[in-house]
Formats: sequence, structure tokens, C-alpha cells
Amino acid sequence: MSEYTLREMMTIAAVREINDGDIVFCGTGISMLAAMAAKHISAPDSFIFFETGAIDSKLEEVPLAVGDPRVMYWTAVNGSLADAFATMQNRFTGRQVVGIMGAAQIDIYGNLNSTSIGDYHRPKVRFPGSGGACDVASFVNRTIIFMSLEKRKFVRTLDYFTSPGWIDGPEGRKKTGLPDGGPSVVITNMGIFRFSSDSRKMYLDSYYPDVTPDRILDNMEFVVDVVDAVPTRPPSDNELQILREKCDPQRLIL
Amino acid sequence: MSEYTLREMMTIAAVREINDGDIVFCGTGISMLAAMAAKHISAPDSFIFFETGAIDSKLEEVPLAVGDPRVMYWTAVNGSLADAFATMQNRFTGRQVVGIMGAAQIDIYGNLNSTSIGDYHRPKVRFPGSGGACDVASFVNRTIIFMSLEKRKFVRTLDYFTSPGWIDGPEGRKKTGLPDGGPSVVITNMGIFRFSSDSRKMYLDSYYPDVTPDRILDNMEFVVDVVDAVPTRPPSDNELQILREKCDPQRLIL
Amino acid sequence: MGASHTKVIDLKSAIETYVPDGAHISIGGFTINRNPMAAVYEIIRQHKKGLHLYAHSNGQGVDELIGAGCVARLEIAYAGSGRFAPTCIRFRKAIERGDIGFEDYSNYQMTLRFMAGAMGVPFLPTRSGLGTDLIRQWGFQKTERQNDIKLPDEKLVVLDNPFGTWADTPKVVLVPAINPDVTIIHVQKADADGLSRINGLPFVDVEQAKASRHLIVTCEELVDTDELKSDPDRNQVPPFCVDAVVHVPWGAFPTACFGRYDYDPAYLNHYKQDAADDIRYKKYLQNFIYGPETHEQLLAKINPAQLDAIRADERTGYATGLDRR
Amino acid sequence: MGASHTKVIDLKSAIETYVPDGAHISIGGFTINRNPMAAVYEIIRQHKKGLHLYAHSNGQGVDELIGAGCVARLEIAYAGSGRFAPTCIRFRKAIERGDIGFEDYSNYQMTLRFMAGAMGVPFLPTRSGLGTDLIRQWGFQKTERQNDIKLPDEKLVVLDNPFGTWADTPKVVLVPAINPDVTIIHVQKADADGLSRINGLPFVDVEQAKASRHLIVTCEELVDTDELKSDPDRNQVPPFCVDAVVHVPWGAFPTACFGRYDYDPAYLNHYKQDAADDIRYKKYLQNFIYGPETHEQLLAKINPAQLDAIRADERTGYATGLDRR
Repeated sequence: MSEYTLREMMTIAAVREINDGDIVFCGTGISMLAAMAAKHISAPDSFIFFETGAIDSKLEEVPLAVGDPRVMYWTAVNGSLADAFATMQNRFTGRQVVGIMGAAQIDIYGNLNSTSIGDYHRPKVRFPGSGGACDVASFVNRTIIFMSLEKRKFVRTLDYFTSPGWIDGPEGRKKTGLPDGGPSVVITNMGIFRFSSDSRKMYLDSYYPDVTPDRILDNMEFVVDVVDAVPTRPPSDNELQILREKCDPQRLIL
Repeated sequence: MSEYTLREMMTIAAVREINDGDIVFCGTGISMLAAMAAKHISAPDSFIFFETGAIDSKLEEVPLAVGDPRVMYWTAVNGSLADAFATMQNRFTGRQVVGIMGAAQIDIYGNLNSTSIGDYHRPKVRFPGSGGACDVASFVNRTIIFMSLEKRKFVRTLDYFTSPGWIDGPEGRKKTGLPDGGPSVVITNMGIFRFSSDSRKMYLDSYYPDVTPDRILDNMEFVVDVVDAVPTRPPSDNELQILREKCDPQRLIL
Repeated sequence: MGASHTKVIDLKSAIETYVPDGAHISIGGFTINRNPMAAVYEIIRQHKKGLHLYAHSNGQGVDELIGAGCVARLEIAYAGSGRFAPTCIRFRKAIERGDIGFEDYSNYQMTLRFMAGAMGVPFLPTRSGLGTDLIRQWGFQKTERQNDIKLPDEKLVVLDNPFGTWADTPKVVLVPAINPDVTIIHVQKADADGLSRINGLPFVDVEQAKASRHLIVTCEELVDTDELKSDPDRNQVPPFCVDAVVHVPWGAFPTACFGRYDYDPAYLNHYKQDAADDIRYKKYLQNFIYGPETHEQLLAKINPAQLDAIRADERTGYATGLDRR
Repeated sequence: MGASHTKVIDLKSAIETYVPDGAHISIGGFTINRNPMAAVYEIIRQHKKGLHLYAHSNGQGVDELIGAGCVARLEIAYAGSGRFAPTCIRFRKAIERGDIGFEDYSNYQMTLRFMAGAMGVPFLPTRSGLGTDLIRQWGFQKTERQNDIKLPDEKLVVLDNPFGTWADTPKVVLVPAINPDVTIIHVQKADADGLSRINGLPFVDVEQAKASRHLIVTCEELVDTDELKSDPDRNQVPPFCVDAVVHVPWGAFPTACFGRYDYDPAYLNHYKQDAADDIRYKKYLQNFIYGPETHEQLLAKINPAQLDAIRADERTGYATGLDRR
């Protein structure tokens, strides 16, 4: 088996979550790369989709923002933000969307904070804010979350609740009035979490080589179930080759 | 003074209601001709505007419907119906719109029926329905109404209330929750009506040559004030010349 | 996307698959322009029954579906075909005879209803219709609505502005979303996956397309994806909204298709006369719709000189100087 | 329309006329793309104060307006400039220091708020934000809102669906309309009456333009009306929405303008370093904004080779192969 980097591992983990026919809502960086790689590996008929309104862009160069002019080239449709979010809220197309997102904090139900740390009105640290994150998390069928595993990020209580995950359990979204769907997986630098279909609480699904479940728990403020965790299946040679050669030959992201 | 036809008289009467800068919502036929003539006579910076979304069309040929491909040629913007109606409901642009419309029935407050005669569910006569009429009458600053003067058309009570005029008096629109504005003038084949700013009831403003106020009242189911009515100012030579030579040289509408 | 993923099928199969009896359906176009007439005629040919039809001002197509007896219920803003029928003729007869259920809205209300469906919200607000019979007169009564999961329980709801007098608006009318089972639109260009381009006014086609559970796109021209992607600012409907793509040249005939052909005044005048008389109308159906097996065969019945006459002028997008009497 | 009716004026006059101190304002663009930067710099140059700024993700322009002290209050969804500033730097400082009032929304909520303003309705519904602090945490409190006629009394309102469970939606969030005093957008082409064309993604520019009491359009190219009317499917903003047209080539610099030029990584990296330090930032303002009297003079301070490097490739619409480190 080939050598591979942590970023490659994380990217391939996301690629494996994308199914054929999915509309892949992504941001820049690793999430975009995962969407590109999925089209070559497992989901040739998936669509790369940006909240700015670009559908199925030909990404000859890596965009540095979802508003980068590189997302506007050779697309299927250059729509507006209104169009993009309506596609996700739409009762039919929204069910085809898988959203890839990150955040500053996450709780055990996959609820996210991308707004601020400390008091909302006079925060200790201010982040950019929701952007489309709350919208995507509210609307779409499944979300894939990228997070770096740190105690201050995997928290018992969010400082600000920006984007809904499973809210507070199996009935959380329904009680709240949100559509079905929610966080599907959390991909970190140490392992991969999923959510129990009973409790909707996060559990450890798998851990990377040289990492133990205990070390993972040490990096979290809350405790998750780790009993069924297994070693993460490493990227295959084929996956790595496609990722490196077809998606990021200049190693701009990887 | 030149000879002129009744249709020319009616068209010029409408032209005189259009001010520079107005966005003129019009249908086909005489209303469109009035909008075209106004651009040549009194309102060079007015815009011809169709509910189908066409703005400032170059009407090289007469459209036979507002969905005619002739309205799509050489326009400023080819928008959608959603765009067109939003322009009229918009708090700023809506104030610039003057709507030209017709109907099957009108009452003393300028409320209109373009839906049906008789019982709604099993009508004696069915018309096409509101189309954009209710929307225009609800939203815009002023409307110009074309009607042929007949007892069954100028009625005490509408068989179906399709489009709001002044509702039931000076407070009618406000009570109902509608924006300011309303019917400004009713142009008929015998004379021209306006609405009292006190009562918002229709009154006879002027009557055409060879017509008397009494003969006009004979053709209405309700009674209007005629005391201040004067003979209608006939079309001027200049108005007629422009209308005939610049707007409808082939006499397709006139 | 490989050729294996093409959504291109023939019109007969598309209608058989996506338009069952009783379907809730909407069609694109406006009065005498860009109605998906080939699809309308195929629906008639297949003797579809009990359709629930949503229309804003989709003139000619609506009238022919009603005339052929395909429609059980109609929600509509306007049934007219310009000068050819100030009120659509078979529509008028059907309503005056009590042959179909119907309910009236305004054009903007219907537009917003499709838009709400496309946006995935249960309603949208407007100031249109306050104080009118559009709010007071329901075509479908409360019990009929409650017994039918596909109808909202209320026709229209008046709501006091929850933001007080914000935007100087004390109250609004809420119009309920429409999500048809199937929408059919006719466009100038599409690719095999359904990516579509409309030239000229789009009317409400895009909202109708996106509001719908299933979407059939009929197109004048089936083109390579790259032709469309090279100019994406002009495209409106993304592939993931589309279920079936059908290549039907002259697919809007006898209504117009901007940049391609005009409406056919000869056909529409002929229709007008036939539609006015029940016996003649039966013959019209037999001769023009049931008789031909395809739209191509229907077109073969038209004088080729007339088809030539309605071909669009490249400069204007319509047939300049066409005799339209 | 005769030349006498032209709306073309210079940028200085446009800002003097339509952007008084305290104005409620919105700007077009998204993060590092098509921000009306020439206008932003002119606002800064004129030392405008107390602006109430509405933004979805209008990155660079928002950060510079805040940094220069023009903004008193901000309603925003996202303040980031892509890789150049994952969180906008002067925005972050201003909020952490308590220098400005602010209130958070999502991108779709802000989009819908402009859309509501454009449509002339007091609110629009969405399912976004249910259960979150976007609803619970208000940046402007009830009394501040009630004392300010330009703010709605509520931030967001949750409404039970008046149509029952229609569209499987038990409740929605209502977002209040925004009608800014003035919006400024930058477009590729406009005519003297304001008819405007945007190439590439329009973002929320069209809704922002139509929601606004006054509209300033800055354009790369001032063209004849006929050039725009010959291809109306590509035009978005009709003349009657526009108050002022300003011809400013490179008017979005240092953000991108699709088909014309890319964002300038050199300028943005330089800005990033300057913005991080208060003293350096003062020098940046002096050197790049207060010093030059016009956008042309600002551009004259940029290395011409760099301007050349960011010129868009005709094929792709951006500067292919640009060094973006």
C-alpha cells in the first residue's frame, strides 16, 4: 500500500460518502477536492455545486473562494444565490444534496458554531459567521463535516448555535420544524465519527493508523461511544492515484 | 381641425394620462398604441412594459397577445413574469407604473370584473379571468381603464370582484390593506370619467361631440355626478398626425 | 456523463411514464407562445383522464387539454389566446356547462405558487387580491380540500404583518405552494442530461420546472453539453431537475417559439372555428390529433408553405411580415 | 431617450448625492468578486460616517468600509475573503473591540431579505435557521428597534404554517424585507440610462439593486443602448431602477470582475498584512485611499505589470496561470 498524507486520508474519507447522482454542495479547499475526486472515483454523475450559484463548474484551476471567478467558467448554469439556496430547500432537489462543511465548534448532536466564542455581543473571538452554513444544515439530506479534533472544538455546549445538526436527539429536527436529514459523518485529523440512528449522538466509527480511541477521547470535551470503532480503511492505490494525478496534480490543496 | 375616429379619440385620451418617466403596463390593442404614442407625444422617457416580462420592447409589428414573440424583440430586459409583477409591487418602481386595463364590468368605485357573469360556479358567461389585472390594480400608482359604455357593464354590483379599484370609498384601500393609488380615469366610447378625491366615486369629467351627459347616464346602471362635465378636448392635429404616421401607419389597430 | 446516462426518450414513452391519469400537471408557455403542444397532443392521443391542471396564462395548451376531455380540475389565472380567442373557447364551454372543476387566481398569485414550490416553502406572500373575490370565492370547498391530500386546506390566507407596519404593509395574502406531479416545458435547446436553454421571455417556465416532482423537457434542438456550457449565463434549468428529454422540432406548433417560428395564424383561426362547434371540434380532434400517431405526422398535415411562412426571421426572432389575419 | 436624460455622473458626485452620513446602504459582489471597490474607496475618501451596512458575503468591500470607520451598524451573514482572510480582519477587530453594532443572519436569509425588498413584500418565509441562535440572539434589541423607524420591530419571526402541514412544513422563519437607502453594484456593461448587464454569476446584485430606494451602477464599460438591447436575455437591471451611472474601468479592483480581470493576490496579501496592524492600517488608508483623489490615481500606484498579470483570459474569464500565492 502507498504512503499517504493525512489530508489525502481525509479527502478520500469524504469521497467515499458521495454517491452517484448527488449534488455536492462544497466550499473551497479539501471539500472541493473531495467533490472533484468523487466524480472520477465513485460518482461520475454527481454535480459540484457552490452556494454562489455555479452548477457543475469546470475547475481548471483551484478557486480560492466560492466567489472566485474560477467557479463561473464552463458551468451548466450560472445562477444567483437565490437559485442556489432554493435548490437546497426544494423538496425534490434538496433530497439529492450532500453538503460538505466545517465549523469552529461542534457538539455531540453535530450542531455547529461558526460565529463566535464568548459573549455574542462582545466576543473573545469572532469568526466570519454562518454564510450559507446554517442554510445548508437546515435544508439538505446529508452533511459531511470536516473538523480538526481539539477539546475547544468538540464542546459540550456551543458558544453560539449557528447551524442545526440533530438538535437534541432523534426527534430534535422534527420538533424544531426542520426537514429530515442531518449530519452524516464528521471527518477529523484523527478519526471518523458518525451518528447513532437511535440517539442521534456522535460515536467513533473508525480511527486512523497510529491513533487510539483513547487519544481521540482526550481531545474532546464530551464523551462518545467508541466500542465499535475500527481502524479506518486506508486510501487505496487507485483512489490515491486518481486524487493525485487527476484532481490536484500541482498539489495546491493536498 | 381634422376629422378623427372614436378609437383615435380614446387613444389620445389615454396618451394624455401618461407622464414622462411612467412605466406603462399595457395589454395589446388600443392600450399598447396609447403607450407607443405617448413616447412620441408627451412622455419620451416612458417605458412600455408587459406583464410577460418584456421591458421597453421595440414594437416593429403589432403584437396580438402580450405573449406574442413580437414583444421579445429588442427589449431592455427579457425578464420573467415574477420579475414583471415584482416591479409593480415594488415600493419604488411600483409608484412609477401606470396600468392600462379593461374589464367586463365596473362599479362606481372603479372595481372591476373580468371573471364571469352569473353564479361563479356555474356562470352564464365566463371570461378569461384576472390574468394580471388583479395584480396591477392591487399594486400600481394609477390605472387607466378602457370600457365600452353599456348598462350591463357599468353596474351597481359586480357579479365577481376580480380587481380592486377604490373598494368602497376614500378609506377603502387602506382598510383593505392595499397600497395607495387606484383608478384614475375611465375612458369610454361616449365620454371620460374620473374619481372624486373626496368620495372616490366616479363622476363624468367630459363627453364627446354629439353626446350629452343624459345619454351617458342612460347607459349606466348607477348614477354619477355630471354637473362639472365639459366637452372633451378633441385630438389636436399634431396628436393625430403622430398617432397615424408614427404609431400605426398600417391602421392595424386604429 | 456517459451516453448511458442520457435522459433522451421518445414523446410517447415520456407521456406514458410521467403523466398517469389523474396526475397534477402544469405546462409551460404563455397564451400563444412556447406551449409544449407536441406533448399536449400526445396526452390527448393517449386519452389521459382526470388531470388536475395548474395554469397561469397557458392559453392554447390549456384549451386543447380541456377540449379533449383530459382535465377534471383546473386552477387558473387567465384562459385566453390573444386575438384568436379573447376567452379560450373550449374552456369557456366547459365551465359554462359545468364539465370541470375550477378555481381562479391572478397571474402573479399563480407565479408565486410555482415559485413557492420551486423554493421549497409552503407559501409566499403578496399584496395582490386583498378585498377581492379571488380570496372569498373558492372553487374547491373546504371538505373537498380536506379529503384530498394533494390540495391545501385553504385557498388563500390573509395574514396581519407579523412585523407590524414594516414596509408600510399592514397585511398580506399568502398563496400556497404548488408542487405538480409533472411539468412539461418546451425549450429551444437542451442536452441529453436535460440542461436547458430558453431564448426570449422565459415566462414562468423555470419556476414551474423546479416546483415539479417530475419534469419533461421537449426541445427544438438536442445539442452537445459543451455548446450549452460554453455560455452558461444563458441556461436556466440544470440537469438534476430533469427526468426526460424529448427532441421534438416544431414542438410548440401551432404556438410560437422565439427565434425559431411564429404562431400559426392559419391553424389558430381554423381551431377557433372548429372549437366553437361541438361536432366540428370532434372532427378536429379526429383529424389533427387522434389521426396522426406523432407530432411529425400532425405537421405533415400542414401546408408546407405555411410552415415556411411562419419560420422566424433571424433578426427579429419572429416571422416578419407574416399574414396574421 | 435623449442625451439630456443621461444618468452618467462622476463617482465623487454620485457618492456625495446618494450616500449621506448615516445612510442605510448595501453593496454588490461576493467575497473577492465584483465588489464596487471604486465606490467603496470614494465613500472612505469622503469620510462618510455612521453608515448602516447590509451584507450577505460582500467580503472585501465590507472590511474596508468597517476598517475606515464608515460603518456604525452591520447586518451580515459572512465576513470572509476566501484564502486571503478566512475572517475579514478589520471586521473581526471592530467586533471584538465593540466598535460597531452588528446582527447575524445566514446567506439565504439575507438574500431573501433583499428579495423581499425587491418584490415589495414585508417578509419572505424560509425553513433556514429554525432552532438556532440566529433566531434567539438579536444584535439590536427591542427598544433600539422600536425607536428606529428604519429597523423592523422583530429580528426574525417563527410562524406556524397557516396551511397546516402543506408542503410537509409545520413552521417557517419569516425574514423581514430590506429596502436600503442606496445600493451600489459594479457591472461589466451599462448604458447612459442605467440598463445593466452582469456576466458570470450575478450573486445577489439584482435583488439588492431592485430593493433599494436609490441605485448607483458603476461599470467597466459604458455602451450604446442598442448594444445591450440587441441581446436582452443577458441584461438584468432595467433603466427605471437606476439613479446614477458611473463609468469606472477596473472599478471592482482589487476584487475580480469576470471576463475582465481577476482579483489581485498581491494587493489582497498586502492588505491582509496591513489590516492586521492598526498603525500599518492607518498608513494603508493614507497611502492607497486618502492620498489618491480618484480610483484612477489609486490604480496608478499599482505596478502596471501586476495589472497586466490579472487581466482575464478571453477563454476562461479569469487570469489563467496567475501566481496567487
